[in-house]
Amino acid sequence: MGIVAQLNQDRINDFALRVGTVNGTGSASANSLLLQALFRMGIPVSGKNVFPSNIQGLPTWYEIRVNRDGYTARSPDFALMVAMNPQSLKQDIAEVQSGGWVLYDSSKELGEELLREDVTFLGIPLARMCAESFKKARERILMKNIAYVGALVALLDIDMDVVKGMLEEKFSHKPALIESNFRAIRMGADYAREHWACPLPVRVRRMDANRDKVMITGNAATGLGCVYAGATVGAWYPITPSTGVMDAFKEWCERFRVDPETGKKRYCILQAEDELAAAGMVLGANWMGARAFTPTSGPGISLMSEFIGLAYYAEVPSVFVDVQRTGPSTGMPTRTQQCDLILTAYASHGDTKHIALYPADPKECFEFAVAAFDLAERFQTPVFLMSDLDIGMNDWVIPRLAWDDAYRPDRGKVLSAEELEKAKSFFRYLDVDGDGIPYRTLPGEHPRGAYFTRGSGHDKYGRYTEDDEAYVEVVDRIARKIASAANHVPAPEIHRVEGRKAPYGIVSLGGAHWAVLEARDQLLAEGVDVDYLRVRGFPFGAEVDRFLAEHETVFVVEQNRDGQLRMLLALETPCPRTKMIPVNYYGGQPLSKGHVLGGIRPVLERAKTEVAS
Amino acid sequence: MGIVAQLNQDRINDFALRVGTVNGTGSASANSLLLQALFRMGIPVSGKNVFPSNIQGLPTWYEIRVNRDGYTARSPDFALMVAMNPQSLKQDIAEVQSGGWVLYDSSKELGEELLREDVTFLGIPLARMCAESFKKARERILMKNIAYVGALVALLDIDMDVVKGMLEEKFSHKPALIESNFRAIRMGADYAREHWACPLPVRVRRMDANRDKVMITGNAATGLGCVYAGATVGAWYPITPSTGVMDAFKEWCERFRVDPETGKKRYCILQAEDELAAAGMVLGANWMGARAFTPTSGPGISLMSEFIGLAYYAEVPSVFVDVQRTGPSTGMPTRTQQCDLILTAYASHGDTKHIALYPADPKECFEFAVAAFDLAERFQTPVFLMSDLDIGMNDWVIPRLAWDDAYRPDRGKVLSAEELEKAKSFFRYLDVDGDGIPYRTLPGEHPRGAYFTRGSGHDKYGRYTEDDEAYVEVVDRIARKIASAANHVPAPEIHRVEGRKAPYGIVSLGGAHWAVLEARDQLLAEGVDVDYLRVRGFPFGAEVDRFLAEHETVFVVEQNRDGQLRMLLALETPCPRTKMIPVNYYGGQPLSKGHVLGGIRPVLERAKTEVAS
Amino acid sequence: MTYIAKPVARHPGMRPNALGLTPRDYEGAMSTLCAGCGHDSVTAALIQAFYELDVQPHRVAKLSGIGCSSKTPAYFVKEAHGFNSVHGRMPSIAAGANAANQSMLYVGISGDGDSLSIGLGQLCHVIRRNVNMLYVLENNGVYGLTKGQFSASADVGSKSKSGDVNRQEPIDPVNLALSLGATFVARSFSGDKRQLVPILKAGMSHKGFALVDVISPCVTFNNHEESTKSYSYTRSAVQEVVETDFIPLRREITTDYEEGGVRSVKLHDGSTVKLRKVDQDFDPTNRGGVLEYLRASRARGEVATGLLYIEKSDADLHVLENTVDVPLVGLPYEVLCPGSAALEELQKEWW
Amino acid sequence: MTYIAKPVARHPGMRPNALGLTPRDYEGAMSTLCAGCGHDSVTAALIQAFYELDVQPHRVAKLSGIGCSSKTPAYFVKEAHGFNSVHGRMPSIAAGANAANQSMLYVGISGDGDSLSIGLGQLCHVIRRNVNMLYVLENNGVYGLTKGQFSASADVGSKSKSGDVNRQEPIDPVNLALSLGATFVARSFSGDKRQLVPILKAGMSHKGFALVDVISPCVTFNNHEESTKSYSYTRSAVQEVVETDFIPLRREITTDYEEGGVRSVKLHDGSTVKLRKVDQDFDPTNRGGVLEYLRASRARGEVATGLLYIEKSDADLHVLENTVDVPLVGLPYEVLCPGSAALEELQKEWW
Ligand SMILES: Cc1ncc(C[n+]2csc(CCOP(=O)(O)OP(=O)(O)O)c2C)c(N)n1
Ligand SMILES: Cc1ncc(C[n+]2csc(CCOP(=O)(O)OP(=O)(O)O)c2C)c(N)n1
Ligand code: SF4
Ligand code: SF4
Ligand SMILES: [Mg+2]
Ligand SMILES: [Mg+2]
Repeated sequence: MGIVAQLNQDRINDFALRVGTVNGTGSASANSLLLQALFRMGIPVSGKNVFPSNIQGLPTWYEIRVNRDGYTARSPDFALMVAMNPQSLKQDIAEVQSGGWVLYDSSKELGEELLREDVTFLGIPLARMCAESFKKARERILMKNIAYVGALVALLDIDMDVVKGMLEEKFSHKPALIESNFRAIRMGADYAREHWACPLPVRVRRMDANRDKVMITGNAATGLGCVYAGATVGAWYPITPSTGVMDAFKEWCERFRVDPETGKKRYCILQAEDELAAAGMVLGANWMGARAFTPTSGPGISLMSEFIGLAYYAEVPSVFVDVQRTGPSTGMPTRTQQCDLILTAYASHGDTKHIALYPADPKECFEFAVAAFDLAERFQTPVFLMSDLDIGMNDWVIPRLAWDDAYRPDRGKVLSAEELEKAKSFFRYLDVDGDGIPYRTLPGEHPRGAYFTRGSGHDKYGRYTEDDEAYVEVVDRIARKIASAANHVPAPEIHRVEGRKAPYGIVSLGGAHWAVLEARDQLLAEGVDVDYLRVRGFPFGAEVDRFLAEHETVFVVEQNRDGQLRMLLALETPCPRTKMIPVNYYGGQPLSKGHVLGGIRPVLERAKTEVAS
Repeated sequence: MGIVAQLNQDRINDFALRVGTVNGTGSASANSLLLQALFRMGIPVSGKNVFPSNIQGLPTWYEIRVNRDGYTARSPDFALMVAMNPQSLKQDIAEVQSGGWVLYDSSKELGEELLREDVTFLGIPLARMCAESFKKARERILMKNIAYVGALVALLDIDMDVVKGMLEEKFSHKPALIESNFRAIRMGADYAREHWACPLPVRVRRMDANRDKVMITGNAATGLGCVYAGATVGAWYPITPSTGVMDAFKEWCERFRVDPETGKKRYCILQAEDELAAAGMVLGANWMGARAFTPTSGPGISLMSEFIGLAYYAEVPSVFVDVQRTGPSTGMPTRTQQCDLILTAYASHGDTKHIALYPADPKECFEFAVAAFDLAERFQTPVFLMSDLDIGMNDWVIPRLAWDDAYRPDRGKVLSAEELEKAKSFFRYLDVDGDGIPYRTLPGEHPRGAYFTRGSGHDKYGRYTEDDEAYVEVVDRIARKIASAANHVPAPEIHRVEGRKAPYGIVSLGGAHWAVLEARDQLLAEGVDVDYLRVRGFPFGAEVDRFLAEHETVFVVEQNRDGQLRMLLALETPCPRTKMIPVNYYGGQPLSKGHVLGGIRPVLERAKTEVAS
Repeated sequence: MTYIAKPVARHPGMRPNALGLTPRDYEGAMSTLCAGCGHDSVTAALIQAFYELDVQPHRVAKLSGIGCSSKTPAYFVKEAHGFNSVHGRMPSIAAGANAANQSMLYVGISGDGDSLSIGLGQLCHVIRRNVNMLYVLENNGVYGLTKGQFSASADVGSKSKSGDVNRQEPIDPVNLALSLGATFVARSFSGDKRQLVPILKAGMSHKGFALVDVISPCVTFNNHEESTKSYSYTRSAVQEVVETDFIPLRREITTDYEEGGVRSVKLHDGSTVKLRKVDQDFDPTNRGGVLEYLRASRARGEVATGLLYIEKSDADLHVLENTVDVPLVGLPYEVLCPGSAALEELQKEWW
Repeated sequence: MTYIAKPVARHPGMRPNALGLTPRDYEGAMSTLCAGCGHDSVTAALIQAFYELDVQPHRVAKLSGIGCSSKTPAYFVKEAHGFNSVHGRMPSIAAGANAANQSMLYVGISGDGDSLSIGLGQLCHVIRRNVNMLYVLENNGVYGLTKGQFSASADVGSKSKSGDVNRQEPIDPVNLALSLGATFVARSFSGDKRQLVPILKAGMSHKGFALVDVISPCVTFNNHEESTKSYSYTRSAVQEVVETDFIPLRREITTDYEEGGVRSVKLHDGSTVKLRKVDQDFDPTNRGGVLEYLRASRARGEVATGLLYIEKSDADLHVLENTVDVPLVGLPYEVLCPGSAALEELQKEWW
């Protein structure tokens, strides 16, 4: 069969595999062992965890893609399926590429109806083997996972020493586990070598692509960014997929922020009673002069809306991390989307507009987390760090993080006690410098610094007012202030076709970036001239306007139903909405090349035929 | 002085006056007495209450405009100022038109510094006169207000019999009050006649413009609309300026909905612990099949955001009345704005879009309230009735309300027990008819009608799902469903220049309507061809697209800072934002002609000069 | 009207109830909770209670917030209407639903996170409104679904799976409900079906708000020795202070009233709750006394269980609001709409 | 550092305090409340308390939600930093602020609507967190600012200006705070400055959360005879069960400890609260007893006032969270940022 033939040609460091298991059975650690091994072999690799909103017993999947060219966006073309879960066996077998392989537990016969002509079945009696070589029930379940890793080591030609090394590191404190785990690995590998021609045509080979790389989740990087930004107060209410941010902040703080003498904390994490309270705590702490933040997800942002409006109008710096998940409402808490763009841009009643940052990977989560605090204090307003489940919860291979020790927080215009002592007077909301940004003071510093923070109507002196002109003067200044932030949010990343003016442009953001890059390269290879701009901050700057103006046709690629980035571009740039063609995928999986091309190709075709006719 | 001369020409039934008093001193009833008298004299009239967010002791104003041509939008050109409040005397005197009159309490000398050359001061020793003719302290305060009404009766030539008649009606149950009040009226009137040439050139004269009119607030009309719509459950948390809606619902229900035998209620009003709870109660009651609603204002909508998303995704009918006030945050609770348009159109996280209705006066509040319930049940989704403080809390003269007894609620697709008995199966979210609207059932009706209402991912059968295609199928249908509502919301009101194609178009909504009408008539009179479309519902229909397309330049007139209607038009119609010129007033007062012309004129001038050059 | 659904299957030994239904007919979808989760036992007890009370499945309204506990309404009475709302806000949904249609049997399921953290305000107010419903709080001291953070009912000193130690005083829903004037307050243990079933039945029959705090261990995140919400601890420290027996109206045996140590409380619907006090100093009808008793037993490190307080209350939401006796949803539009003549009349006043 | 603001004016008879400030220096903007509003009396008592405690104005953080009561922070200590937040959510602002800077004196002002309806959840949780602050609940049984709807503390049977009758049981903040483990719980009456001032001072000096429920009549909407929140009723039914006297550290007279009927409680900062029990059966240090006593006095139609419960608590939010002793806002960035070397080191684990 053609396809089989194709797959049977060597495909080194260029394929995707999927592992189907039961959640809560320890397969997670086995899968990350696998991912890490490939990473340490220097191969560009990515892992995507597809898990249910449930704690134990339901089907869960883990996808790994290796790609020598560095394309690590999700790929749904699975050359190899590790089908360990009877519940999902049927679906899993159905989803493997024609010509591919299915590794399954042959302790139990495969039902006739499941068999496929065009794939190769590799049966290995894992349950039986583990039952024979391990005593404890729990151990037998866990080792089954390690054993399929072993089989893959052989099938894919993974470096056994690397695996052994990792086990030794991981269990350095309990050597017994090193032995048992490695026994399971070898058991799987040996069986594979004895029964099948190893390695398979699809396999890996050492590269040197990861020399300056690290592997980390976006949530861990965000939490670390908050530590490096000097945040001292974190308030939160647990919600998937944002929980990891505070877990990480806590972990790093325990390491870096505990007074060695007293063992006391140089930080305070408040688990609030709900998201409204978490937002209030963030405002209160920032009011006092601490850098405070709250990580949450869509439902939390909805609940925080009232407080967000207060922070906007009373000009209280505050950082909100929105790790987006599939909405609306409770939606699919363990699936990803970019669906809170409109909500966060204009959150709360009345006229508002908020600064937002759109990281594309954990590296930017770290960097933008720091930027978020600087922007929040400089502009005295809420700032949203817009991550998502894919970036936040999956392990990503990224360039090693760097830190400039010369960095000092941008606290914005804060008057010191000394300055207040010298000053004749202080008024909270005066536009002294003509840049729309007033001066603020920190409570307790100086009697002259006192002012009244309120969400009710106030004039530029901070006094309560119901006078139309006094009210208008303040809200107009705030509008100017936020508009000016466009020049301070991270500039867009732009990829242009060398030398030629491209008729097509793509605009995208966040985690969609990687699939867009891959799709664009393919289009370029096919001779289609297409430029690409990745928005990294809101409000948008002049470069975005220019890019939109420069191209006849612009594709806006994003992971939501209604084209929310496209909506923002229509509202905030001169570009007419009609010129921007929506390319939306919102099924909850990370974006893949196919989604992008699927949206772009038909338009290109039409263009061709129009030209032709 | 020229201007004085001008004012000294007769201005019958064409002027505005302002009364400045202290709130909590009973001036409100005096002012409504005045308004009602003018109304009963058959003169087109409007009253605007400008009050503080405070219970007693602060300056408050009441503005009345009479206009024989029926223009009753707010007019800030006060020919007559009734300055009864020492606190605001200075400002009040400053605000009267040059050539106008100031009626003040001369019990206390006017300070030299307050005097103005170009206005006529009419001093009347109200305090002293009341002290002489009334005993009780409270009475003296109250009667001072009635007495200035008396002076106005003489100065403006208001029909004394009409006033007497109203007092007789009002105090029919306590005749003593008729006497004392009428005494105060006469006292004021007599003093005026003795000391000044009455009536003034600015004065009123009987007309017959109000034969089929009534006078009522928007909140009262909305509450009545909910009664006529058959709403049985009202849940709310008090908030200015929406409180009157539930007060009215309660009042009408007590009159029309109490079982004569048992005295028990055929309705249930739940004063919730907060707006989140109020929204939940509305969802719960609608789920059971009752028509339920909640009135609130901006802050309440922010707090309800999470529930609104649940109602959208789980497709629970629900009616939210947003009586808008000046935002953001607490803002100015006693000032008006149209500032929740974006929030309500896309409320809650994830991809959402909601139906909204934009009444322009109490008549439409009544009619649209009924429509809101029909739309909510037909489309099984939240519907927002977007009123505002000006419409909701001020008295408006409107055509008498009519009711068609043939009306029956549109419950939408609700399966009866009989239908379920016959049906083979029932699935909650199936698009049986291909119109995007599924069938629903009411709890308790029939075992086969059972389904699970949830905000988490579900497939078209109502089953929990995390499958991308099953999820997408449902949210795509919901998007289609909401889009189709464009043909069912109230059609826009369109005013076209007869016979000629107008280069200019105005688009506006809600209470801004009246100032726009007046401004447009003036432009027409000046020979400027300008058409006008008033949006009455969201999502917008094809007529709106067409109107925007037909005009070279479109002015979008609205009462918010950011041009939220313009934003919605840019997002929901093919019209490029750049073609729509924003005309925004957001100081918190009702819109007046001047605001509209002030925004439009400069553009016309520019156009002229461009043509010239 | 009434519809008796046909039982899916007749199982030998499964005596059909008055409606001809077996426990099987009160089941729902298959549970997706962890093996051994206390919540599944509560579900089983609920199924038994519905069955024994001859409840018509489609007359049940089952509601919940968000959490592992809040998932359970999907696992019982598939023919009931379910509303899995948002986190912590189920009480308001229940209040609104009940206001619209008091003829349904309302059963709300919640967790300690859902009820005592994000939902605390709504819980307090639904108690105050005395909404006629059974409210089951499946209390495990943790946020199960979000993987084991402390809830507001976590004990001082208890360790989370991530190693943190809780230092904050727990909120005791029983104590809270009693101080807010709840008229039916019980505590039980998911593992004790014998005790739980009659309490649930009594709660379903009680007119007004009935709170049942069920200690329901989270085997995955909070089942270690030290946790007062663990199987081991509850088995040892749980003290049943009143044995509850429930006799539906039809089944009532009028003879054995007030026999030794037994106290009978006749409920609004005529059925009877019989309480046999294990500890004689305990009086489940004296609010102050109960609070005192509970404080003492807490001090002894005991967890008192049983139907701890009951007061025959008729003043539920509808009595407080003085609504008509028929469900509002049942009122025909004709009686709700005043019509054109009334509108004409009314508008005379707007002149 | 410390700044002593210059008093605006020296008034004969206004003895300056240790900072050289007179009560005048603790005033704020002119009140815009109704003439006779109880809230203004509470403001006056607060001003007196600040003055007597020699508080540095700019070291005070005054917070509130929304309502007439919540407006009052504008009317005292103009040199303090004020935060007039949103309705019912002040406790979370206070908790966050306190977490960031525990060196300020936190005074929160709220109303019964702000605290017991929309804010009930946050109030309960700020109590549980034991945030170190004085929380004054100006309790008038109505929503004043929105013109007189019933609040959750309205009495059964009380009539609103619009003629409605409340049927729901009131929530008693004192009772609630006691059952949630509050360590300082008092009730007073806005009209009784003699009683209120020492209680406010004690509350400011108490470490941990101090709740003072002040019955503060709304003359405009709820001052009629039947209302238990009216001047007339409180004057008659209010029973002072403990007389409170407060002695700041410096002023302490060590001799008269434990003299007849007086009980002294030494506070965290060394100052002393002296409680003279009017009713000998009353023990303000026995939580259970207090709850019992209050239930009984409520039954007698009495409103017990005074410092009803006090427990020397050190375990405020910062102790519970084990934070460093200096305010987090005072930590220099250098000690907060691990720096590049640590980042290098850390990332070895990400390999
Ligand atoms: C608004 C909102 N915030 C947070 C969450 C995340 N969340 C889901 S369940 C849960 C806690 C559940 O705890 P509990 O009620 O005790 O139920 P359990 O799982 O322990 O049975 C949380 C925080 C959510 N779904 N919605
Ligand atoms: C979110 C929100 N809902 C409603 C309101 C309207 N509102 C302002 S004050 C208030 C009640 C105040 O009552 P209380 O706290 O008792 O203060 P009081 O005026 O009685 O002193 C309400 C409902 C608001 N400002 N914000
Ligand atoms: S995590 Fe805990 S509460 Fe959730 S299902 Fe598992 S055992 Fe039950
Ligand atoms: S309305 Fe009541 S609470 Fe508000 S200021 Fe007036 S008296 Fe005080
Ligand atoms: Mg729990
Ligand atoms: Mg109040």
